[in-house]
Amino acid sequence: MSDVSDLYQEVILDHNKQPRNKRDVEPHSHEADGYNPLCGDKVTIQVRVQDGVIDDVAFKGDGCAISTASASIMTESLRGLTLEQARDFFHRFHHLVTTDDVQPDSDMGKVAVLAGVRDYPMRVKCATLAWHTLEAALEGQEEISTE
Amino acid sequence: MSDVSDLYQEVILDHNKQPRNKRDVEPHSHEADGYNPLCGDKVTIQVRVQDGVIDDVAFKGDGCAISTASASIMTESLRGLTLEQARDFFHRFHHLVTTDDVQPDSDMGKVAVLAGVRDYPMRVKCATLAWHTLEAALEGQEEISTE
Amino acid sequence: MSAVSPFQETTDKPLDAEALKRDFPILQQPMSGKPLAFLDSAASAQTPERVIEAEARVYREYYANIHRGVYKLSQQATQAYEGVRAKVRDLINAPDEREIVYVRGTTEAINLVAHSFVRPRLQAGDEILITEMEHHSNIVPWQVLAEETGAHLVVVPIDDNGEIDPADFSARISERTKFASVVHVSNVLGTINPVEDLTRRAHERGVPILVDGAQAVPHRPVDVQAIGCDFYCFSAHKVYGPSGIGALWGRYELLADMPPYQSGGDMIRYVTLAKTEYAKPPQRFEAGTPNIAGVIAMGEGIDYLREVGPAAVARHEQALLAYANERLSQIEGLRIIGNAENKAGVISFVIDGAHPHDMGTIMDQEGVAIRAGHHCAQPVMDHFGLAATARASFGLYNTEADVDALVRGIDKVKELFG
Amino acid sequence: MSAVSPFQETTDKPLDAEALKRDFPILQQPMSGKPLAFLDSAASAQTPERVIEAEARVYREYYANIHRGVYKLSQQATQAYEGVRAKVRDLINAPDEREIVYVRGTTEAINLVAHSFVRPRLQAGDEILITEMEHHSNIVPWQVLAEETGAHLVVVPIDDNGEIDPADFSARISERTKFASVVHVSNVLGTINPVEDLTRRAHERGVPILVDGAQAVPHRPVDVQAIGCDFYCFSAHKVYGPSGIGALWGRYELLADMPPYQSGGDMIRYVTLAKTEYAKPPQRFEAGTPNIAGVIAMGEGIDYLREVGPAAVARHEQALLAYANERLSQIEGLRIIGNAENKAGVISFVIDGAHPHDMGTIMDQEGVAIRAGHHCAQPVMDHFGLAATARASFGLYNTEADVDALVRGIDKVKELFG
Ligand SMILES: Cc1ncc(COP(=O)(O)O)c(C=O)c1O
Ligand SMILES: Cc1ncc(COP(=O)(O)O)c(C=O)c1O
Repeated sequence: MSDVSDLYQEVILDHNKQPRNKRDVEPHSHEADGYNPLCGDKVTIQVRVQDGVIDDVAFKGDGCAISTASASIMTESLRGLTLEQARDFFHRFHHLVTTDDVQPDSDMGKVAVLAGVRDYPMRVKCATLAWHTLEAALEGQEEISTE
Repeated sequence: MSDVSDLYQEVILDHNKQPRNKRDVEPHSHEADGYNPLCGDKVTIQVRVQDGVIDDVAFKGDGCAISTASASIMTESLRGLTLEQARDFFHRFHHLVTTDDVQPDSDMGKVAVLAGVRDYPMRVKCATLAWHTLEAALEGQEEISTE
Repeated sequence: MSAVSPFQETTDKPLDAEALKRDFPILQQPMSGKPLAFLDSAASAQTPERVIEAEARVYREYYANIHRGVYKLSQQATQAYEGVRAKVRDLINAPDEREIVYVRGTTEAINLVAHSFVRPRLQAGDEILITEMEHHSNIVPWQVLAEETGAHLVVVPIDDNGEIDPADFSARISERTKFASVVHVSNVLGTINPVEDLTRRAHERGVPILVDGAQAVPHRPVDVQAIGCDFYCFSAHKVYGPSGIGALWGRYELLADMPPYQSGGDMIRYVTLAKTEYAKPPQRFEAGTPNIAGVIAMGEGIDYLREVGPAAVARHEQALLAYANERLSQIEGLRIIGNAENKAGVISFVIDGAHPHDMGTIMDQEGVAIRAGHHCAQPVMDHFGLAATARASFGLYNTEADVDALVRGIDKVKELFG
Repeated sequence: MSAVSPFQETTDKPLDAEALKRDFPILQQPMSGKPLAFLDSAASAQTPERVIEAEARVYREYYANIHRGVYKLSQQATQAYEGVRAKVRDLINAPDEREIVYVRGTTEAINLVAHSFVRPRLQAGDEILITEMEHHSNIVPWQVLAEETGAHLVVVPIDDNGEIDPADFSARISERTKFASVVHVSNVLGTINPVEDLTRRAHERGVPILVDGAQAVPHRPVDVQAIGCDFYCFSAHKVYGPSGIGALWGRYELLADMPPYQSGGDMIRYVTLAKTEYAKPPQRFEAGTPNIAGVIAMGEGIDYLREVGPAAVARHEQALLAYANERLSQIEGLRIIGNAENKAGVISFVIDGAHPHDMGTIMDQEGVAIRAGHHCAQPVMDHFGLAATARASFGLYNTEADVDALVRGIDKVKELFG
């Protein structure tokens, strides 16, 4: 088992302390609430999609460092992507945080710091909550939970 | 553990094959049905009590050799006893079939052959079904079960 | 915890029961000074050492309450516990592991379906269809439900061989039939019901059906998708696993629509004092701390059975049944109850002049463990006008020597009661 | 199976937790390369080797299905299984062993009482009284019942120390209150409720009461006759026993009047297809093959606890609590949730800037197992405006060294999140 500081890297601690894009998106085209019943973490994701491209995305909610940092980094990573690209990004992210020995793709940027969570299976849901919620928002579901 | 022929003594096999007093008591003053839900054995006991003395007692029903012989021997043993004496007899019988190393009292007669059942705890209820039912009949309960 | 078994049952090699018997410590003990011939696996099978060890290992190495712990012990216990769903899924060829609900056993599974699936669909005058050969656990829950709701129990009778007529099953389905529940293999008669056919007949009329697999899963390959039924269940203690655990399989879309059964921790999504949201299946049906070590040990029992191979077990038990039939049919005054054409390794019998209870006691002294009684199936007893039968039933560890011991025991009974 | 313990708790000698710890194989393992400080016994206690062995011995030496077998294995298993009722009776000083019903755990016990005792007595508009500090298993069953029947849940609030006011409890009892159900010891706040007093208050108004003893039985002497309540329940997995089993105690005259809960084999007296008669308590409430080995191992866990002595355990855990309070109160930014005057060995806490989940993961790396989350008591979380807390809880094997490890873990958390 890796050292805990592999999980709680500087970037994560920083995004936890000073989350980016923790605000409303006004006006927004999509919105969903996410909930992790195991730990009580809650997140709301709002997105504005224009011409098939993510124009703005932000989050609100309370959660642990992993879920807060993951949401914060996600909002930074997805701006300007097409829906198709965003979905693809999510799937590669999901693969990265659940599969041993997978290397992050070069275009994944800061998101790569979350790879350490795969050594902590109980925490994977913390890392993916915001992403699942985003997917739900884009698909028009109102609420998602990571049971 | 004793040999099985200590349990299935001649007397028991004989009473099983040719049960005594397997009939109605007409008229009777008391009656009760007994049932052992674990093995399906059923017994009906009818008694005629006159002036506080058991004038006649008989049984009907289906059961294993132990319960049939026990009922048969019981009907033979109780005739002429006062209710008090019958109850006392039952308690001594119960003690005999449930307690190691107890010797039968000299007045217990054939009933003593049932002592072997104490080495077979699952069969004690077979041996006592008729007696419990008799007690219920005398106390005016209608049905008794040896769960 | 052991990995999912890599075993694929591709050969038709007979199993070596003598060798398998050595996997079971209890079967090495003498009984009444004689080798133990354990012929009561239909009541509960014995447990191989590796299952006993698997359960002990949980407590020695990675026990903790599951689901909500972030520390490693809890994580490991949770993974092992959840991992058994895939084992159950594979054992009965269910489509999806989320369809596997852990229950105490077959009885609880049926109660769960009665409460959460059938009850909300039932109105006064509706009907529930069962057969005359059901175990009490597939009778009483429906009686209770019928009494509560004003519904009726409709019963498909058995014939004197112990079989039901599928056409008669169809004929008893009415407009008001809301559910059918039938046993796969009878625990008294050994009858193997044509559950694929019965399911088709029920579905033709839009009637959902549960199959009670308590006596099937330990003894033959089971494929719920081939059967086509809606619910299927079994108990681990008959599948070389521990007592107190079992599984219910149900179609996901049905489970997803069902209200919870028991309620408490772990089956909820969110609780306020005003309102509660429920979790998805299977968690919705698993309130409270479950039998964690029992589930994991059930998985080990399943691995064991799959490694031996359910088809090999079926062939082995069929051969034993044929041998036992041959030997018992030569005994004067002995009558076998249940002569279905398609029959599993369960033989009920009676002997003139000897009550089954006495037979049980006498056989025990000969080292032969059989069951005597109504086998929790009084309606079958009533059909044959009996209060009780003696019953010998086989597991993968039984041998012809066990049948020989049974016959010697019967001789002893006849000596005393002949 | 071991005989009923001859132990009488007559001394006030402190227990030797360091020595007791050696009875638990899992506590000998390092965790993340450090000695394991297991501080999650409120979720589930660890299991001593003798309990693990007792369960294994059942399967190795005398396993068989119970009640209906006439052969010796079944007889022996039945006696061992039934014998545990007296152990439970003695542990909680119940009057009669026939009042002890085996259940999966506390959750099932409460569901059983809700279904079989309260439900038949409940009309639309009636009220059920609970407190704000209940575990979900003592909330959701009542919500479900209320929804089904049109009854209402009335909740006695807690104050910011985590206590309820007995006078307020009384004030919330109305003409329509049909049942009260309260926790003996809170699993989040540690609050020990004055259950004798609450019972007296409920009974004054003719309201029957259940006490949820899940967090009490493992940690202090319990006397249901002194409490005076009508039902009491606990889970074996918190009492150094196996998972998947527990006990409900109820007054015999109440149990005798209650309809069954689950139905199937063993809870009936006679079954025909037309009608079924039920067995007497406790069998009436134990349908199907139970967790036989689990019951027997629960008995061994009870023996273990009684030999150590519940009063000695209570004193030991009080001392640990005092020590932990002292050490934690010196940590800046740490807030303890739950400051009842009468408090058991459970400490919930939060730390500024650090989420409990992250604390749990970091502590785990330090070999410290604590729980983080809502602890199945979301209403308590809501009261304090929290989504989660970290919780350390004690068992008889915990030492001051475990508390020291906890403090070191918290230091590590503050290092990262400070
Ligand atoms: C106070 C309390 N009540 C009830 C329960 C539920 O017990 P179980 O999960 O064993 O059914 C718990 C266990 O966490 C508890 O702490
Ligand atoms: C056909 C059948 N159904 C149901 C059951 C009940 O199973 P359990 O007692 O494990 O709940 C049995 C067990 O005897 C059985 O043989």
